[in-house]
Amino acid sequence: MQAVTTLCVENLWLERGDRDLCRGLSFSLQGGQVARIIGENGAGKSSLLKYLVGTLSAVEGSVAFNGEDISAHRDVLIQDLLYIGHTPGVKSVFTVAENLKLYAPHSSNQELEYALTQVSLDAYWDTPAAQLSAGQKRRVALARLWLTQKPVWLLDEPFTALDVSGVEVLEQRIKDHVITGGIVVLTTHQPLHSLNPVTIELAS
Amino acid sequence: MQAVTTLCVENLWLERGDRDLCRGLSFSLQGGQVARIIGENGAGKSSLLKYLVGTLSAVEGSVAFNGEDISAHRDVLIQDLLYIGHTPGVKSVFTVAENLKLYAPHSSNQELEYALTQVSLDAYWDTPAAQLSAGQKRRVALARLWLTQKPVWLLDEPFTALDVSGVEVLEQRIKDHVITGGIVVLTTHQPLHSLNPVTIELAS
Amino acid sequence: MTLSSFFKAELLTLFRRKQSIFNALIFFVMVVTLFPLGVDPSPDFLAPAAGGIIWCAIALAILMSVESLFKEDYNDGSLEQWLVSGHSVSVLVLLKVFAQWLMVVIPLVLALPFLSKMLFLASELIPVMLVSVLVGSPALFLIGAIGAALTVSLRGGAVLMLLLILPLYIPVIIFATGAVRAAQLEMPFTGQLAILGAISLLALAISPLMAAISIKASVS
Amino acid sequence: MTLSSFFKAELLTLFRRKQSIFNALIFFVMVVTLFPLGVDPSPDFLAPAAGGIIWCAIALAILMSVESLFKEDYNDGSLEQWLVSGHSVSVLVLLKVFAQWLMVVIPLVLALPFLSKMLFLASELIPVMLVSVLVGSPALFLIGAIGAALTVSLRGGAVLMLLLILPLYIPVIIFATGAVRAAQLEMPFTGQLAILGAISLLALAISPLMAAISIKASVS
Amino acid sequence: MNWTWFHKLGSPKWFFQWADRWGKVCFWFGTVLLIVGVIWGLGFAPQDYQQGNSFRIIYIHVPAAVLAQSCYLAMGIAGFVALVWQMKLAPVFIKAVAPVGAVMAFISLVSGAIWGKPTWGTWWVWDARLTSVLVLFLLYMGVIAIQNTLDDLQLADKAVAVISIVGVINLPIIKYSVEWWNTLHQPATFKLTEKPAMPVEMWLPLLFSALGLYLFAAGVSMWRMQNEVLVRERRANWVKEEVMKRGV
Amino acid sequence: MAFNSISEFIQMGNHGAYVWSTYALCLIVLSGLVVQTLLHGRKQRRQLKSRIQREQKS
Ligand code: HEM
Ligand SMILES: Nc1ncnc2c1ncn2[C@@H]1O[C@H](COP(=O)(O)OP(=O)(O)OP(=O)(O)O)[C@@H](O)[C@H]1O
Ligand SMILES: Nc1ncnc2c1ncn2[C@@H]1O[C@H](COP(=O)(O)OP(=O)(O)OP(=O)(O)O)[C@@H](O)[C@H]1O
Ligand SMILES: [Mg+2]
Ligand SMILES: [Mg+2]
Repeated sequence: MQAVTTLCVENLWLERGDRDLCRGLSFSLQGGQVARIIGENGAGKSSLLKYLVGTLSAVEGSVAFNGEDISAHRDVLIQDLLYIGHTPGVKSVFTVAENLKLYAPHSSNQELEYALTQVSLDAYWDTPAAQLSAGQKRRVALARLWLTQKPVWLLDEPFTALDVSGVEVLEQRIKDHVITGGIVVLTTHQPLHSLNPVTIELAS
Repeated sequence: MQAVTTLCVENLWLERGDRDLCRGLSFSLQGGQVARIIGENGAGKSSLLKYLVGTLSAVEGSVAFNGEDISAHRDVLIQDLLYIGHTPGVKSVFTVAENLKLYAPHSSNQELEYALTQVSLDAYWDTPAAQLSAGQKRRVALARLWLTQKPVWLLDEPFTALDVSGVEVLEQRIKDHVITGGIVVLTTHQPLHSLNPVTIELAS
Repeated sequence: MTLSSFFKAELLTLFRRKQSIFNALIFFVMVVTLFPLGVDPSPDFLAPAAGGIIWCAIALAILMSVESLFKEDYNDGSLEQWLVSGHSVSVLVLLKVFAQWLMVVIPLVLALPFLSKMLFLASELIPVMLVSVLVGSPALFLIGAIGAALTVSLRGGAVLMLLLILPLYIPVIIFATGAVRAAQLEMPFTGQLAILGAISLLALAISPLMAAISIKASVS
Repeated sequence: MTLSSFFKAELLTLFRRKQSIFNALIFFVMVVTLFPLGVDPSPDFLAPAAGGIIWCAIALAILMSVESLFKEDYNDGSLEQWLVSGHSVSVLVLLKVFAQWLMVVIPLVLALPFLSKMLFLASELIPVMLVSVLVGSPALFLIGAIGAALTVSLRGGAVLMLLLILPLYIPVIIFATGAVRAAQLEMPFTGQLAILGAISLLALAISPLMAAISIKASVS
Repeated sequence: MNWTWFHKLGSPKWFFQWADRWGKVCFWFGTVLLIVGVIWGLGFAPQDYQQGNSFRIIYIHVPAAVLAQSCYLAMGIAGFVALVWQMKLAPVFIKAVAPVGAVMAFISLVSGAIWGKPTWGTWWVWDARLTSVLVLFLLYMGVIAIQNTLDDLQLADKAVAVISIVGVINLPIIKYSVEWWNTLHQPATFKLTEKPAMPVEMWLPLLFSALGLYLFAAGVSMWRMQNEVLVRERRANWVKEEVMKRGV
Repeated sequence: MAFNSISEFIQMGNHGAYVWSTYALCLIVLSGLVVQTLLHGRKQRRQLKSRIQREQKS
């Protein structure tokens, strides 16, 4: 069996403009854990995720993935990572299926259909994403979670715009993922029902 | 004293593409009531609000505002209406204050400051909206609620991206508004805490 | 939202973003400098062609700056707010076009004398050129606004709209260059300018209404 | 996301949206038709100027089509996904530019013979024209891509960038029209074409890297 | 004034039945007139002293040119009606007439181009009239393409109405282009106020073929409108009856 | 008749090719319009009919 996936952040100091978002933040996650970043609006939750992904650089601090220091280059992490941000890259000119195929090119049509059924979009296979409702657009982005093999998921407010049953399905998917040894880092302002996350607090 | 504000919808039949969103829907609201439209993702909540606003036309049905039939022309309603949709018209090149001034040109700086304090954005007066977090952007749009005199509010998922204290403040503002005779129609997938709304159900 | 706050905001956006203003100006300067470089730098060639070259450059610059006039307002939800602002959408369109016109045409007009000189346009003709730009450019903006409004929500169909709007630029350019050419040949040119003005007035009457209808149809 | 799924998706977007492809084509056709109408329709004027007019039209059309190359990807979050795709951003940029080039230049090249005829360009010159477009246009796209990447998230500063990128277009146009003019005068023109090719190769080496750096800086 | 006819016309059902009768009449009467006019013009009208026999192209060129413009004008009016009175049939009319007009514009362009070769020595010049007719043709193509590509019917109808109205400005340009610019093209031979300069034997067949083409186009347009009405009103009971009644 | 013989009529004094090609083209285009109209109409009716039949069944 493969060694357990780990993701550790040491002594992180993030800054945006002149504002410190966090200073001396450390945490360490391992396969099987869901982490929830909490903090007010503007506390720096999205910024922290962006730092992990590597699009935002820190003043100070280091990240290690599977024991390897990746502060300078995220390449190793990125191979194993799925990130869904506030704007998740759903193309409005593409149909729902085309949007999925872009990110999961090796999936067969059955797999795509399975993923779409999970997010209750199976009737919208051929609908352009522009003609979907807010929640349905979000579901298109989230359908990728049923098609991916990557162990680390970083999800920025994945529950936004989802209805109650959507939230439930997504929580279930996250649970299934961590049971098989994955790591999920997410942010959300809504209460979680069936998940029991580690919390990472950003005080402002 | 002015007569009570009323908003009645009769026998509404909404269609999108070839899909019926609702058929034979009737409801009637009056000053002091909060109405919550409920339904799954894609049920047609936003579409219903758009119909009320007048940007979407119905196959059949009528709306009356203060007893007057306004199915053909929304002018009377629009004079008294504030609508905040999924994309609330916050300009990213403008600073927070400029964004507010655009929609509330007659407000004094004190009033603007008061509104911004309510949504905890007083420190961001001069920050371009592009540099705000998701929840802060939403707050910019919502600050208009503290500057308006309009009796009817149509709010499409106003709680999205707000943190817990933001939700509380907004619920309080909505309560204050209906107490003074206003009508609020809103959609949300999150549970409400201090509001006790009439529900309008869209079954799909 | 009042009309004046709206207009101020429009000017401010243009000022902040500068993109569309400068794009138009740069485009204009580029066309005018490319021609001598790419075709023939001799005064014999340039002087008679100057009026035409400059007007083509202006038309293209304006086209480029109006093409996505409403795009951002559509994306950030402002167009929806226009519809619930209680103001006539036509008036808002008109104000927006007017703001754009001000911010784009003023720099063009300021640059015009220099660029005309660069193309060896006779000095006496520069006033005619200026007047033709001032009188004719509103038509280009207004016609372009219809196209922009129609294309704002369309995918695929958008191209067609442009295709439909562009031919309408041709008469404006023909009359404008006609005026300059007539002045060059020392013939009367007020007729052409009057027709230009008439086209602009007609566009002023029709375009905001048409654009408003298109916007209402696009936002839903 | 694999490189091939990415490339296919790029082609599909262009095909679906058609806007940038057709805009370029229409722009091209418009410039070419406006000139005879606006300046002078006689073959004596048009024939010698044809090469220059067509190249200016092509440069403007390409400029217009690359100007907002990354805008939409930025707005819908796709650029962010590029960064976490595990692929080199330079390669993605290159593929995107290549897709755009294919979809814009092929229609232009197809339209070229007709439009050349309309401007009374001698038939012998059309192959030279075609070769110059095929060899020179990649440089315009690649240089434009740097500008587009720099401007994608900037407000205000964007203009300066454009201003810096545009002058780089001028050498390309000078050599391209130089080649056509040389061929017109029955002089050797392979030298110019070789220089054009060299510029394109240089751009090919530098531009994706520069664009990738700009994109990484813009997305945060 | 009695407006009932106007409102009746607005009713798809009434229109359908009306067009069922008159469409055929227009079409056949028009075809016969057109054939008579063309044969008369080709075989019996005297030769033109300047242009020789190539002038015989006029018997299709001018009717087609006139019709191309009339169709667009009609579309412009329909566009206005569609936007102002929201009459259901107006967009149907635009959609039906656009291809007919496009065909007419095409014929006038091609016949003009062919005619140009022997008379001006060239197929095409960048002349204002020629260009504006080309623009007219492009406008038609645009309208057709919009109707075919936009799946949002309401938006497509609005867009087409807008384009129809705005494009009308092209018509005076076509009309007066020969007077405003000194062009190669012939100035008007028919004016309402004056007697034509042509001999009667020459213009009478022209009148026949023009009238014939008008009626032909009217007939075809009515059929096209009928088709469109059926599709749009597919939910109405009378359409169901109508469709089931006729075996296809 | 403005011509003395059929061959003269066909030739039209060297302009025959122009005149006849114009009219031939015209005939093709106009009949094409009519045929397209009729065929399209028939196709739409057929589709409508099958649609209505499907609806009545279900
Ligand atoms: C592609 C080329 C041509 C186009 C697009 C074109 C278009 C037109 C148009 C739009 C009209 C106006 C009909 C009206 O409103 O009264 C017209 C009329 C006419 N055209 Fe052409 N034309 C072309 C070539 C020619 C040529 C080559 C000739 C002959 C030398 C010619 C002779 C005439 C004549 C005699 C009329 C009738 C004038 C009148 O009664 O108004 N046309 N053509
Ligand atoms: N622009 C559009 N064009 C065509 N159909 C659309 C468009 N927008 C939405 N729809 C369709 O209309 C239906 C209702 O959409 P609407 O946005 O009203 O849903 P909603 O109830 O607000 O959903 P959500 O909870 O996701 O916001 C959906 O099935 C959607 O596919
Ligand atoms: N592009 C940017 N440029 C400069 N500052 C920014 C930018 N984006 C965000 N900020 C600032 O960084 C801080 C943190 O933003 P971030 O988006 O990380 O917050 P968040 O915790 O995700 O909030 P939310 O709950 O609203 O999503 C905020 O104070 C914001 O003003
Ligand atoms: Mg956030
Ligand atoms: Mg919604």
